[in-house]
Amino acid sequence: MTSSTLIFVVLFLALFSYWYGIQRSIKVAGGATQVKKLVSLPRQFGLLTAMWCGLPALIFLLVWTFFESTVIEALLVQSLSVEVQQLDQSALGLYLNDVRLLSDSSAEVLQKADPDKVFAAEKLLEINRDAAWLKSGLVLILCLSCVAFIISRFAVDFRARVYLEKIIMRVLLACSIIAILTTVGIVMSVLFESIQFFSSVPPWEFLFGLEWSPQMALRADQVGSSGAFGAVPLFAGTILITIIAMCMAVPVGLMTAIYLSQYASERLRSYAKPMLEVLAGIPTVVYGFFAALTVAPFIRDTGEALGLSVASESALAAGLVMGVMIIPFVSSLSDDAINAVPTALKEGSLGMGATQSETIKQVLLPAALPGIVGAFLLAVSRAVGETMIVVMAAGMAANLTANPLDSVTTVTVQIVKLLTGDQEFNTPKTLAAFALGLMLFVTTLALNVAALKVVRKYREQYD
Amino acid sequence: AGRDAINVVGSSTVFPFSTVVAERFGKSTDFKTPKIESTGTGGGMKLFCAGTGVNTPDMSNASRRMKKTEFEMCQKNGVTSITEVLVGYDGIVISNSKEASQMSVTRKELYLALAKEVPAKDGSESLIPNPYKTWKDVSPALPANKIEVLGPPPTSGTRDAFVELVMESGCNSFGWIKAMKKKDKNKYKAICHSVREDQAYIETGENDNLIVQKLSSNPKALGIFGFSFLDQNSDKLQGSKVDGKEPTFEAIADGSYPVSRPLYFYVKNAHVGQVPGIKEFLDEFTSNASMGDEGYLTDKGLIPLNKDKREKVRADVLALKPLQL
Amino acid sequence: MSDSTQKVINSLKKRHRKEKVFRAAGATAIGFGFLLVFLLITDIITKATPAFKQNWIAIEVDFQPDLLGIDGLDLTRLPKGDYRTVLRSAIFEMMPEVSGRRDKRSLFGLISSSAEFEIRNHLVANPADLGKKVTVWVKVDDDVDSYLKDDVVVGEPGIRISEKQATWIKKWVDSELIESRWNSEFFSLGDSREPESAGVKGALTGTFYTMLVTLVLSFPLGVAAALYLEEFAPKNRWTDFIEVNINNLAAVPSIVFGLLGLAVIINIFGLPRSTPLVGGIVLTLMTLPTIIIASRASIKAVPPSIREAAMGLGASRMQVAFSHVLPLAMPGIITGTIIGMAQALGETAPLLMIGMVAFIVDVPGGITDPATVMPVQIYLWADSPERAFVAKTSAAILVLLGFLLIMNSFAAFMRKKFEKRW
Amino acid sequence: MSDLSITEALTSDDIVIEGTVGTTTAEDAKMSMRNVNVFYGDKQAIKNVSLDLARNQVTALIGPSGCGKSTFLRCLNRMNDTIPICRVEGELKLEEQDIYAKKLDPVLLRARVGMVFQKPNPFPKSIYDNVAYGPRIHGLAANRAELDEIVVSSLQKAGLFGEVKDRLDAPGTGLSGGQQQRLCIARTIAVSPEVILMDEPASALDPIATAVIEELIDELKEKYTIAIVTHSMQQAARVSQATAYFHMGHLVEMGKTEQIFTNPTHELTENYITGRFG
Amino acid sequence: MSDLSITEALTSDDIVIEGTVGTTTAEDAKMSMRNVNVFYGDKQAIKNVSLDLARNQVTALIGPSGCGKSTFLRCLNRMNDTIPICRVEGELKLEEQDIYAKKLDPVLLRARVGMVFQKPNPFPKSIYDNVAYGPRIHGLAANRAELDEIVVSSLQKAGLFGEVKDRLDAPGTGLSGGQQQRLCIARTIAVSPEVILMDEPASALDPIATAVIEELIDELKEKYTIAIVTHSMQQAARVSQATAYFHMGHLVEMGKTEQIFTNPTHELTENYITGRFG
Ligand SMILES: Nc1ncnc2c1ncn2[C@@H]1O[C@H](COP(=O)(O)OP(=O)(O)OP(=O)(O)O)[C@@H](O)[C@H]1O
Ligand SMILES: Nc1ncnc2c1ncn2[C@@H]1O[C@H](COP(=O)(O)OP(=O)(O)OP(=O)(O)O)[C@@H](O)[C@H]1O
Ligand SMILES: [Mg+2]
Ligand SMILES: [Mg+2]
Ligand SMILES: O=P([O-])([O-])[O-]
Repeated sequence: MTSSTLIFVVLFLALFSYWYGIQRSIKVAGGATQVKKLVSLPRQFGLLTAMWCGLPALIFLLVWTFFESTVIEALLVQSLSVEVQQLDQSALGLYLNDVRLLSDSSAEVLQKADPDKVFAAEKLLEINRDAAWLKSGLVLILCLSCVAFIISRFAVDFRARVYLEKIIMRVLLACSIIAILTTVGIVMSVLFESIQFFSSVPPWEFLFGLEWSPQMALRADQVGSSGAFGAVPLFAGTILITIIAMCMAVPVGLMTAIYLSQYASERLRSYAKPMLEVLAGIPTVVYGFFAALTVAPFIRDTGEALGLSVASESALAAGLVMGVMIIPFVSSLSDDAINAVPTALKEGSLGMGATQSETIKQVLLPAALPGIVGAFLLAVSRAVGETMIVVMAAGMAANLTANPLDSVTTVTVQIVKLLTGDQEFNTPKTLAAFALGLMLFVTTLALNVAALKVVRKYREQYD
Repeated sequence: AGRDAINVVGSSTVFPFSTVVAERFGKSTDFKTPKIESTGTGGGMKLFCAGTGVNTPDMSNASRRMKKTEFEMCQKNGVTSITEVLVGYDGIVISNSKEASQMSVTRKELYLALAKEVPAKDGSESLIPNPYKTWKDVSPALPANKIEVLGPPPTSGTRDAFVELVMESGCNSFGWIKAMKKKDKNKYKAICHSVREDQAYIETGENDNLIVQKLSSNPKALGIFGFSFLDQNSDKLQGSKVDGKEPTFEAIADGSYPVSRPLYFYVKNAHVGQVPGIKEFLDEFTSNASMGDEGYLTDKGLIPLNKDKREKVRADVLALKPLQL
Repeated sequence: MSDSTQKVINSLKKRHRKEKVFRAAGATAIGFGFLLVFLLITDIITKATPAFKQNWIAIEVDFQPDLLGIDGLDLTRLPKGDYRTVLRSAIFEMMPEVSGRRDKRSLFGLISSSAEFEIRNHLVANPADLGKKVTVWVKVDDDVDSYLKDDVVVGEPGIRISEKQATWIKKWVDSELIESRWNSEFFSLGDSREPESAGVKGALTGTFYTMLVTLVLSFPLGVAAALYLEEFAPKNRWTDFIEVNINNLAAVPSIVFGLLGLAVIINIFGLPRSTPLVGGIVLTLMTLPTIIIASRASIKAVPPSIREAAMGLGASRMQVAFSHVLPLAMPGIITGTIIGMAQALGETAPLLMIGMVAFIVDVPGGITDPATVMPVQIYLWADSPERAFVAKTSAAILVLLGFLLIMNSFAAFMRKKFEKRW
Repeated sequence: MSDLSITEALTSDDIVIEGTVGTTTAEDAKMSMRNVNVFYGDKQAIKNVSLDLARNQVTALIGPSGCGKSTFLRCLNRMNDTIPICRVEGELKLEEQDIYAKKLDPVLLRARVGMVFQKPNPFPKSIYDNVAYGPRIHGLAANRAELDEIVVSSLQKAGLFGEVKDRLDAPGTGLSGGQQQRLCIARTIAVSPEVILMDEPASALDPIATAVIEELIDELKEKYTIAIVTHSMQQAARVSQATAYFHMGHLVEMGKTEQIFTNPTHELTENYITGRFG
Repeated sequence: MSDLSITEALTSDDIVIEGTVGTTTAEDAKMSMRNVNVFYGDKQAIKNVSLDLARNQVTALIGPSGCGKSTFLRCLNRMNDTIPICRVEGELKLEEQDIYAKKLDPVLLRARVGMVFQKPNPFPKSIYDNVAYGPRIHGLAANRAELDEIVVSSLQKAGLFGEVKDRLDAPGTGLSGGQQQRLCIARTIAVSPEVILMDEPASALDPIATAVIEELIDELKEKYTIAIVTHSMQQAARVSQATAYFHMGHLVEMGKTEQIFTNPTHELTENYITGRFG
């Protein structure tokens, strides 16, 4: 059986165990009329059995799949000629790849192939077959024995719910740990590379330097730029573009959320919300083109008509378009938050003779604050981390300016620029990408901490 | 199951050509269509030279020749035997929107307009930070437009070629700099290869089409990219004359247009015979039907090799003659 | 009328004005949002329409075994024939007046280069036609196709059809050999370098698999993590720290996730490059924070009285969480998922790092086959020199938006079901 | 379970209620309602009710739980507008002004007709801000000192000030049930509406606090018009001048409080009054 | 404003309350609490209270609003755990079992000690599901028919069935205040806990519904132990066997209900009882 069929089999078995667990528990209780004697519900017995049936088997399968190819390879190589065994790692890999391909191919192809390889291919098929049997057998045995074990413990006072909840809790915990580990992983990897970077470029130069010109030579025989790593212009640029984006997204998004949740008819709301959410899913490449080819020239031409000097890749263009993209982040999430405020509060305010807008501003928004701040943070984060739009529409040159009509570059643009075409992390150039990432991380960290404080302070726990 | 398709990485310039071949190869043989990634020449080389094995690419496209450093890296990582395939040529054009008038520049003017540091205007043998703001500053014959050139970043092979073919030769028009080449090669390179970092040269990712479109919306800007993009967009864009030569198919093919560069790809010989179809793919690629004067690659804008050269390349490639640098 | 009523009346005018302004601001905001959606979509639709039509031409093909280089007996050799020669002779026969190498070449250039495979497929499907002369419809070249679609004047700069070619085309059109058909192949073919044969099936399938992986991983993971952190985890510095960190993850540039994917998933765990599996995992990393943040916010918003009510009945925390908190928080969770998934659907940057920016013709058959996804396809087509890809790009965007709409409306429907005001 | 059957008798459908006994009109009516029908979706909660609220007088609405008292009360300042499925028909007037008229401003209406809800719903703000909310939005206080005064005096009138005076900036949601109820009363009287609708204002209050509220009501009626829903017959008898008895959406009987309590005309009213326990 | 000053006197800090008058222990105690102190942050809401709930008996907790009745009640099934700032100290036992012991499962505790909250808090689910929720999670019904029966009988006991029988699947949040309160009572008795804590279960109820609930309480005490918070002295007198008088977090007096109502020992109790209005 292949792994995927096996998964289905296990799932089916789990389903069956669910039913079986219920039946057993009823039996333990002494019949359907006696189920009330059980400390836990039959359903909980069922679920527990299903978990015992499915979880170990699935975990086993996962581990098996992880190691399968390595083990099979080792077994195969052992049975092959000495020459093959002595091949180096990559040559062996290629050899085995060919063997693998042969093992899948038709008799016709086999006839023409190298007999050693054909022998190996047959051997491989054999090992694979054995492994498949072994795997299926083990999984089934695991399922059955686990079910048998847990069933054997069933008793009237068996606290199935507690065990079940313990398992679920572990699963939840595992999920959070995965989420947390990702965070830690990303932070760590970024951190390590940054430390390496800072060992060649002094942190203060990076943090306070005003000149950014990192495109050092890729190879010994290439001439790059001076290699100045002053990141201030990048942060200034990122902040500028983010501010522009937020100036676009927050008023529009928040007002939209308010309108949808408080003024709009149910019908309008049910259409408008998904409609606006489309904005979040338009490929960022498309936004990039839109910003670079429609908005930027428009702004430049308007500016020039007004006698202003506007860069072709103005921060304004990139920022505005980015703002459009994140509108739904603000609008949809805030809408949900406002909607979750109990009607009693709204009534309380309206009943005092407050106008709708007063109610919204003074009662609903403060009560929905955590949700709104969350939405806002997510939007800022998206703006800060967005890549494609700025790569296409923002500048590449690191200007230190606060003028939205000038061209600026952003951290993400530089990260992309530093990493494309060169992914070996051994030069300050590539490492700088991580230092930038780290700085971005630290900045948003500060933002998040501040937001957490704000929410703590102003959070209005309703009931 | 094992890997049954050829993996190719590398230059975005060669990508359009190698994908055409791959597609036909997939359609006309029993082999799977090769998977081709566009990573840029430098990035491709890194992946290619990382070693041999199923997890490494079989071929790498390049819009310039493999550098000696890269070759050494390959050797070090066990990629000892490499076949080089010269595919054809690609003209690098400097073009602008049709709404503006056609430019005619020399390589020296381009150098002066785009270098980070240029020889002082007074003719002394010293360098000053590039003072030119408009084309007219560079040469009175040129229009009074702001210098605004959209071009590729250093990771790109197009940039390498541009720097070597245009900047360096423009540089060489100053005798004292040329003389430096022998004395202090590094300094020479630093002078000739450094592109200005202010607003005048705008690096625009690796996306040539974006440059094309930006040019049509900004008539004052010039853009640097491969000939095929000009060819496809000749209704909107025009190529500037370089040293008096128009960038046309013929001019590039016969070498009279000065800025053209060879396109290559490299094959890991260790993979031939192990990953199915490599030989056949090479056969298809170097065939007359694809690389020939009237081959389908020329439809895509490739400037073909002349017949003798092509036949020699084909013979060498099919014999898997290892590259020596 | 009492004193305070008078004061209220005095204040009312201003307040109503404010109310009106506020409401108008809301309406404007939403109108603005709509306008943007409308503008973007109409723009895309206008650009995309040409891509949904394709011109075909009828050619009389003479399947002579000797021209094909096939002897009539061994049918297994059929696919290996020399169809190019057959095609050439068929076309030159059609236009006997064309002579000379150059002219013949430019005549042959009017037919799609996929034509020889089309006639091959025809013969393979109808082996009985071997040796016969039959009419086969093949696609015209993309230049011809765009020439026929836009009415332009030949000879103008940039029109990639010469005057001579134009007269030939006119002849074909006049004799009704050319037919414009609904371009169904756009949906049934994989990528191609020839705009006329390029389709989105490969990328769409890739997107489907990638999104599937993303959803299957990120939704349960995100919701479970949010539930745990909000309902079960002790509230202390650590959880604060974790919360802040997860929030922070949302700001990590997506390309960094790509790097992590490359370094960990491909290089350490050895999962295959360019596959929906890896793409899905990388996008999961990116979507996870969005889902977690949105879920936590809406879990927080569930009033404590509901929790108390359930607990007072002897419900365990798990039961409270699953039967009360989760359903009530569901709309917010779904919103987070919609937004996160939408973002993942439109993302290109991290996929650049893990080899999904690739030319892949074959439609992937599973999550471990090499594949690209729609935004990458769009990115690649947008960067192709061929002009006809402009329309294809827009059409692909439209397809992507269609995919997004289907995905979102399903989710929005679910959200509606859970939505309750109390 | 004898009483159970009483309730069931009271709520069963076969009792036919026609018209209203007693007088529903007042000579000096501040608000007058005619033929009011209210529907929640298909379900009719108020059936053809007509009654007047007399000026400077307390009108008590009594009746079994679920009979429509709150619903009726909420019509009087259009609070039912916030329930999407709720539909109000009939003629409702505040001093000759149709309160359901298109051009009528519900904001002004609600400022003039204040309401204390059945379930205390303090805002998730500080105690001070809860009370200051109304005066602030209506601009009743010219400065902070005036506002402070309004807040303090409202809290005092509601009998809450002593308990909360040293934690005015603690959240209103952290109060005990009865405290919350008094906070909501304080909040409402802080804007001095002309009509005050109170939906069981003393349900969560101990006798002493109840006395304070009843005294407040007595005092308020000098200037304002008051309608109060209560389940306590004693309370109704003590504070109100007129009493209306509701039953299953019908207004069964209305009249002077003394008369209703001493000499009810309708059998249902009598059953309800005499079966008194509270 | 004489009564205002009464309240203020009652709540002012200079009254010193020491110890408890009367007996706080019961011979046959179902629950027994010793030296309980409860804090909300810094604020102490319960001060050194000791009392027993006798088996099969109704204990009434009375006292002015904000004196800590709800807080004390919520300690008994650890509902205060849900308020982060709330801290409970002292010895609380359910049949010799320390209910604040680490190893004790609060879920089981709450299933045994049920609670009706002061503010009705129906789930945003259907009426049926509101009542069926408890039986479902505790597996009290073997099948749908039994569940139906539990739901119907609980609703009947709470005197709500007649009013909602034809809309059992309408949302519980769309009920009137009193109906919601009865729904919450029905919901709690549906799981037949051993101890039932009721926080003003009849505050929003009319006399007849109140009678139903009181009768229910009377009936329930045959099998269960009950604690009830009420503001109505009459109610306390009618339903309870023991009464505890709370004042500002102190348990002032406790004893047989008759004795407390006829012959209170402590001055504060007497003030409260005799100042009766309800
Ligand atoms: N969540 C809370 N946070 C802070 N203080 C609280 C909280 N809940 C109650 N209190 C305070 O604790 C004291 C006792 O409150 P509790 O709710 O126990 O009173 P109560 O006797 O039930 O009054 P009532 O009859 O008004 O319901 C009050 O002063 C109240 O303000
Ligand atoms: N939002 C609503 N949706 C549907 N029905 C409702 C809603 N609110 C109230 N009802 C129904 O309307 C009827 C009258 O309710 P109302 O709240 O007016 O009763 P009430 O007289 O105030 O009762 P109580 O004394 O219990 O508060 C009841 O049957 C109730 O179930
Ligand atoms: Mg009511
Ligand atoms: Mg209380
Ligand atoms: O992708 P390049 O050809 O520019 O290296």
